[in-house]
Amino acid sequence: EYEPLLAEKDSTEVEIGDDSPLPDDLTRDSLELPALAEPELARHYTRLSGMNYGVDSGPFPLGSCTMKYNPKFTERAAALPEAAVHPDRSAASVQGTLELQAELQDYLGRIGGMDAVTLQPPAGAAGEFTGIRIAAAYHEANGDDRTEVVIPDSAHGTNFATAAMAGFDVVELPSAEDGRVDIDALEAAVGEDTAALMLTNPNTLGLFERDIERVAEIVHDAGGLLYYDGANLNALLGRARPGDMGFDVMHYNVHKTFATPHGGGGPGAGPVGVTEELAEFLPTPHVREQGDDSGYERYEPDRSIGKVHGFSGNWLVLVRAFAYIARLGDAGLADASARAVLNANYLASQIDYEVPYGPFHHEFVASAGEQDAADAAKRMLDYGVHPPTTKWPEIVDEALMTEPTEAESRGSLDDLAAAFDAVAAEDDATLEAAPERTAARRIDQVTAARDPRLSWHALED
Amino acid sequence: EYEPLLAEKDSTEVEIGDDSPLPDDLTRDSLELPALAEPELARHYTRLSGMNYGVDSGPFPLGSCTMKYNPKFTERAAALPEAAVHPDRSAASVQGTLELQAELQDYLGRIGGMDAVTLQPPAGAAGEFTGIRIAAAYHEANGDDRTEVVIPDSAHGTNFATAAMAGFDVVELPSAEDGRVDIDALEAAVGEDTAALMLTNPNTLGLFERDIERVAEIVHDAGGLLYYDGANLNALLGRARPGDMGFDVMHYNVHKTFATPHGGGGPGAGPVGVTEELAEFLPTPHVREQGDDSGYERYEPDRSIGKVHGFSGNWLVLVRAFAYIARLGDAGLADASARAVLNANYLASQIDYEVPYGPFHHEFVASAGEQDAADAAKRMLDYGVHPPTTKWPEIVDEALMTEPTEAESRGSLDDLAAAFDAVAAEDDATLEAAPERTAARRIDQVTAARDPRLSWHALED
Amino acid sequence: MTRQTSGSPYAPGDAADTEAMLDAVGADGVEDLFDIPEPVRFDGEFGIEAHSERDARRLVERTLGRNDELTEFMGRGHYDHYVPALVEDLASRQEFLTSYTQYQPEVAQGFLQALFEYQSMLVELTGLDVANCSMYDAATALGEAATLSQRVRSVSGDRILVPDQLREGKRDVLAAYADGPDLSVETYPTDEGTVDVEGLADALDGDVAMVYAENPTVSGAIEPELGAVGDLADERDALFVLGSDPVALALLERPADVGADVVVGEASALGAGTAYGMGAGLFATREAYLRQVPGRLVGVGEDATERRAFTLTLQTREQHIRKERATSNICTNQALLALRTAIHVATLGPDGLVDLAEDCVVLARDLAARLDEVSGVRAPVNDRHHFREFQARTDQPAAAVASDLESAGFAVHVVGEHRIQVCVTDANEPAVDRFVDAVTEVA
Amino acid sequence: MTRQTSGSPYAPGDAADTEAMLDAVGADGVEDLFDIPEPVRFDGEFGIEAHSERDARRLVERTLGRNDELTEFMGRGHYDHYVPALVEDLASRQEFLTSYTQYQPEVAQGFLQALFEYQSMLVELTGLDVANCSMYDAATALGEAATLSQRVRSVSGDRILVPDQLREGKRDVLAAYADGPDLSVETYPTDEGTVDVEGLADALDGDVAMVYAENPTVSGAIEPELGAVGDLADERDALFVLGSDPVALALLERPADVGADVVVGEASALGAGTAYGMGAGLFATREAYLRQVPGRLVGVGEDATERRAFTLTLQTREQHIRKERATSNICTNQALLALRTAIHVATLGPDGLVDLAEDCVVLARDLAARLDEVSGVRAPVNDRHHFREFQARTDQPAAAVASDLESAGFAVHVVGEHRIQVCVTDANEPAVDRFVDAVTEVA
Repeated sequence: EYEPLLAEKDSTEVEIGDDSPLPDDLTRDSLELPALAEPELARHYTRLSGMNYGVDSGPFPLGSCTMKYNPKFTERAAALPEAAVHPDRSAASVQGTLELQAELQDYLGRIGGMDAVTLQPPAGAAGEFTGIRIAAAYHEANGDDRTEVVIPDSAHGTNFATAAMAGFDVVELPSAEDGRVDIDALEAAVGEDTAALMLTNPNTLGLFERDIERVAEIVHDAGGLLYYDGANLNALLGRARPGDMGFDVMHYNVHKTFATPHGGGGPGAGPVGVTEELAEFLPTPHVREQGDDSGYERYEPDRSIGKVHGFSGNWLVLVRAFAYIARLGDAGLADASARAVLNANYLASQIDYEVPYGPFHHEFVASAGEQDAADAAKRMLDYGVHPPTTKWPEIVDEALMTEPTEAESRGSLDDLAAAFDAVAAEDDATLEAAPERTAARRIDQVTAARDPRLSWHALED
Repeated sequence: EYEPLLAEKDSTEVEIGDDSPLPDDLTRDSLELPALAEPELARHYTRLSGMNYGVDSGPFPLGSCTMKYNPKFTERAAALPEAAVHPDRSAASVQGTLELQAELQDYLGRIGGMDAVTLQPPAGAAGEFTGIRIAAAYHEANGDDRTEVVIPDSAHGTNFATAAMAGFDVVELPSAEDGRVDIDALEAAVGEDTAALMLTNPNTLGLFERDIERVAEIVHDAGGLLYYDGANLNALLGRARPGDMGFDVMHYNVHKTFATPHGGGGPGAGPVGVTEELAEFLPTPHVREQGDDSGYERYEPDRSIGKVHGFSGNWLVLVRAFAYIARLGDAGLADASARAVLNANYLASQIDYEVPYGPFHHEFVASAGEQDAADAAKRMLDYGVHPPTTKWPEIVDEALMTEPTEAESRGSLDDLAAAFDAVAAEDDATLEAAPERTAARRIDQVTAARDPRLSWHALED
Repeated sequence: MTRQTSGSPYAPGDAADTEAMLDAVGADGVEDLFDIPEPVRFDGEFGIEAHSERDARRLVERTLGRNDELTEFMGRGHYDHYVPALVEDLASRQEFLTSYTQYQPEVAQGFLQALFEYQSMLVELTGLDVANCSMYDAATALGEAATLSQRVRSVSGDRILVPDQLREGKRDVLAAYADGPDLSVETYPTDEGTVDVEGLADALDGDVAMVYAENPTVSGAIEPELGAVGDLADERDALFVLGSDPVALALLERPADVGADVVVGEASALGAGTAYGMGAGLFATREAYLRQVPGRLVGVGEDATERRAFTLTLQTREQHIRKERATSNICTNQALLALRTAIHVATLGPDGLVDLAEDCVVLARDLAARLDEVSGVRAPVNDRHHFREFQARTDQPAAAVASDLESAGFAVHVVGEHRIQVCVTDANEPAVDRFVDAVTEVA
Repeated sequence: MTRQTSGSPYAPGDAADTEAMLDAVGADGVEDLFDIPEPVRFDGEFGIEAHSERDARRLVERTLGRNDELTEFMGRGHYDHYVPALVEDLASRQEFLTSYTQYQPEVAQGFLQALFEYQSMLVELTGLDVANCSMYDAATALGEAATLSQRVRSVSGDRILVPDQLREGKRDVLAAYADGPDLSVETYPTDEGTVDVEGLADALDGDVAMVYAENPTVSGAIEPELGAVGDLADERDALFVLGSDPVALALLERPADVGADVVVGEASALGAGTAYGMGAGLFATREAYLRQVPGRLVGVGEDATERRAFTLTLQTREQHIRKERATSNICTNQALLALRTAIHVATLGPDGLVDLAEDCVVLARDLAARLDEVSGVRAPVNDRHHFREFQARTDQPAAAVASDLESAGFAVHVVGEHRIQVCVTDANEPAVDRFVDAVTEVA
């Protein structure tokens, strides 16, 4: 399969002519772009789509990335013309939008056990940034100068990067033998400089942090805040809530938990929930129902951290999340978690690779053992399935971090297990030669990075 | 590629229970159907779509079937909720629908040179049935008992079947040496029993019937009517009109001329245009603007032939046709024909197979010569393109009836020519073994027909 | 504003391409390629204005926007059930939407399998042996059944019996199909909205080629004695053709169990929603009549590697092979709607489909009961169980009631001087309270 | 009515499957699999009601339906251009819509190529060397540019200069990004809606790490002296960051030609339409800063058969590899919107895109002239050429004018006590006459 670049099909330069409505010195001279008719473009992108794997193509068991089925009806809900208003519209003229925002804030608060929720962060990492900035503002308001954020070594890379971006020093916390937080190490790491501990629960091994109450106590006693990375919330719906565990701030990943499409990399949304104590620090504008039955309003919380998005975040993604939550309700959400956990446990029980830690919830990390996990993953592509996340977390050798989600049937899990086992039985040479049945064969990423060619202009040389 | 049947994935029988709102003797006992969740269905049909070739997959040069690009915006127009009203709504409450119908009738009348147009026939063949019934009603109204319909041997099979369905005897007209109507044979065939001559122009060889005026004269002098099969109208837009050539009745194929999607076999639409003299025979209800500025009305023409569809035909297909015509306008429609004719001529000039007749317009019929045309077509599949219509019309040996349409670029035509030529150079064994690169290999249709298995129930035996 | 289109925006290539292609062809200009004698050349203009994509959309939208926004309580053969988004999404994939009839099955396995599954669902729903992959609509399917009756019945009879209450659209289409083979369409009486079995028995004789009945009937009533109708037809060797739809078939008596030889109807009651009458004709019958079936059939075969594969089959029945001796002139059918029906059925599953059918009974019963309590209204008129719809008597002229209801935002059928017909499904159910209020107001 | 959902409708399998899977796992029930200590178990209920698909859709539709239907003449960073149906159709294909970040490029060649093409289009539009495949929006792209300026400028300076008229949403986001690295955000003056070059020169010193300007500016004015701004920044070794968008870039001075080091802005001015502020941040820069670029980059490489293939590249800049030393914490970006932008650009082609950009100038000029003729209105306020939008002075309080316009069905920005801002594009152009009438009525 091969599809030429648009520019290889046609490249047409147009002059910005004398008939331009602007004087010459305000305009560029010319513009060169592909000039193709609609039928040609339809084929181009249709063929490109044929070289891309989506959730409807087959299982997509990327641990911690949680690619679950995206219900089609949510696309229709988000496509409503009423959703597409300008963000500067007067509050009086967009009461519907504000009401839906307020409802979603409420939904998310209930689900996370949080008192107030902002919808502004446009992605999970932006949610982290929002949450850590709230923590910073909180300490500053208390006249408390805290410079460190503590993060377990098994945490997502974004946690580290976020803390750094927000101006904090990162204190990395080694895991205990059982893959969980090492309480002694935590006690040693936490102190008067600690602004926050960032934690995922269940963690990236799928393990519930059983000592979460003790963890919270240690951090809170030191005057720090507890930040919940919502990446793994799909494991807990209706079973446990970050707010109840002692977390002060959290973000929700709407594509991971509420089935919004990931769009090949976004847009996402990373709403942030906080306890009542932290509500005054939320970004502006926040939305609330006015007390006197006079509808909904935007307002700036008293000590708002300001903004993390130019407008109000990725609203059309949030509309989908609202629709999903409203579709499932209490029982559906709880069932989603139950089935996600059952599926992960079932799949783990069916594969030959070792799964070193447990009991796990919605995901497990198998070890490819003597095999190279990245090679094993490439080989899985040949069996028509998407492989798990590889080589991470590092606590497991040659990690295959696997999260089937609730959206896979038993039959699909059996197929996936068969793919795992087929690969497990193969030799290194086979794995290194993989994939063989994909649109492109193994791509040499090292060379691509050594001589970066990042546009079709760079190919002309 | 292989995708199990829905019933092979799951088959669940439900009892019609005691809690049914109906007494036992009014209900069936049970119902057995697949019970699959939405994610499984999304994958099932997505995978099936991957085993199907559409216009956006590549060129689709089926002669006389005219698979041209279907503009995406027409889908949006047809999806407007305002288009989806009940057909029994009062005329006063659906003035918008009636206006759009009246506008489309007017558009089509102008394009075909016809005085009145009905939108009711749900497909081209239904249009033929409508037109021939109008001819029958016309003769009957004149007290004229005519029992024969004359049809050239190169005509579409529907013409013959339609005439028979309408109760006429078919008189088949042999083609002349040059592939056109044999005037002598026509004079011999036409007489006092002739109800109508059905003709496609350009004919299925892509040849314009140069003697069309003489043809019309012969038929009209004998008291017969001239019926125009609109299959090849895409060749003539803005260059010639059936009404001007002397045709009394015609149907339009909206997917062939006005780019509505064919949907794997339908729905289509086959509006029928007639001269003023025949307008009183049109199906009921017909739509017209009321004289006194009081909007649009439905009415029954004085001598209406009745109905050919339970309601008003395939309305949502017609909305797309309207949108297409309004998009292109005079210049666009004329350009479409010009480019369709140029593309056919260019492609014919680029291939090695012989093209025996000419000058042709929007399509040509190449001859596979010593090769079996059906085998050659199967082999073309291996080159990633859809083959032309094969083995028809019979006037050309091993016919490859090819119609690229205006929607193919020069590059795409070159690719198509390369596929033709590659196949032309191959031996019979290779052709007989083809296709090799498709979802299914050559399918044995004879055996399938000998032991018909037409449902999954039939597979259980 | 925005780019003006001088040619077709859907024809690729620029002036240089055109030049090069003309060169290759050996023509000076495109017009030279048109071999049209001067006298029949068209030198005029259509007078049709071109529009940008935006404006063409707006034109359609603004024109259709002149329709009144009414909540419809209408049925009588064209039904609205909520269509899951999955149906639209999957059926809109270009591989389905823009494909042609499956004449090259090797690159059409996807659509063929989906149509095979559609046929299978109808076989299950009807209990008959075979179903084709669609006719235009219920009315033309009925017409085709009439011509089938001529081909498969040895009787010399040319009478077709239909209920006196048959919807006129169906009656007229049936008459059109019956005209060619010189069949005579006659009616038999109904009682309380269903077959008057004794009246039918009186009308039935050896000249009858076909008896048609519906379940539910056009007035929404459920037939209480369908088996007796089947027995009568069987006794006189008449083809028993039953009209229904996939929702009703999921719950009501199975056609095979009451002796139906053919089932016709609107398959698109599922999968299409309201579409100004656009539908898809259901056509199922017994194996004995297989080679007389109109329209397309998908069958199972094998490919060269002996793997199961799907193909259009028994094409020798069809017009492109058999010409004037074909079983029908049908070529294009409603394949995409059949696909949509199949996806809708699959989305519901057997539980969901039976639930939906039961809702059709309960909703109609409950709404009739509520309307019956409205002063000036009696409902249902017919002493029958109902499916989706029922007739109601209004003390005021029905036309006035319907017109007042339109002003209040609702559309119903007027079926008699003092009779309206009301249809309720999952689609308009959320508006039932407001509807009852409106009827109370105007009746 | 209709089938009630007790579990998730998106989790396949029935009770028998669950049993079998529990058996395989060795658990008695699903709850046994949750290893959650009792004290933190949640035994309550969310109190969130489940809905059928139909009802969930209706709920969203009814709620959003409470928005007033206004024709918007609004911009200020969030623009509406007609999005061709092709964009929606192609970007909605599940292979794009539901795919993940391209960590396995061998099964993601389609999206990678499309993103590479997007990057290439921005390279052409900006004249710079590289573009990433999107940031969240223009504001966060500006914030990232500020942190980039810290990494690439050797100066010890920590001052960031932005125009005094900068939209507050951008200012606040920039402040958030500037907070961590302790940058100080300061303003320079503007005149007639564009840079006051002398004022900027006065503010610029060796402590300035970055100068930000926009073209067109937030008030819609086209910068007349952009080259001078670039020269000033260059002289002081400050990074020159320019804000724009793909439509404006097609016509206005090419950023590379005026010395821009980074271009940020709203790529989604094409491809998205109005979306309550949802956009896609454009980010392009010089090759010299390549390894300091935030976000994802798609590059060309080769596969094992030496065929060209696409892959995410230079990932060592990113958080999942570099953790706290990454160039940014960004992970998920706006890839689908980048795809949509690319398809929209491709659909327009160079001619169509330039035409559209020229329309933006002409429409704004003509509308300003018409409003200027309205008694009580002066437009444009700024003596500049404009792009899409302009400010107008109203004799009456602007808030009152805007409110009256809302009652008449139109939305505009209030930007001062007696100043409104009006944006006109191909999307709202059909309503211009009605808008002028409304302004005439209320002003």
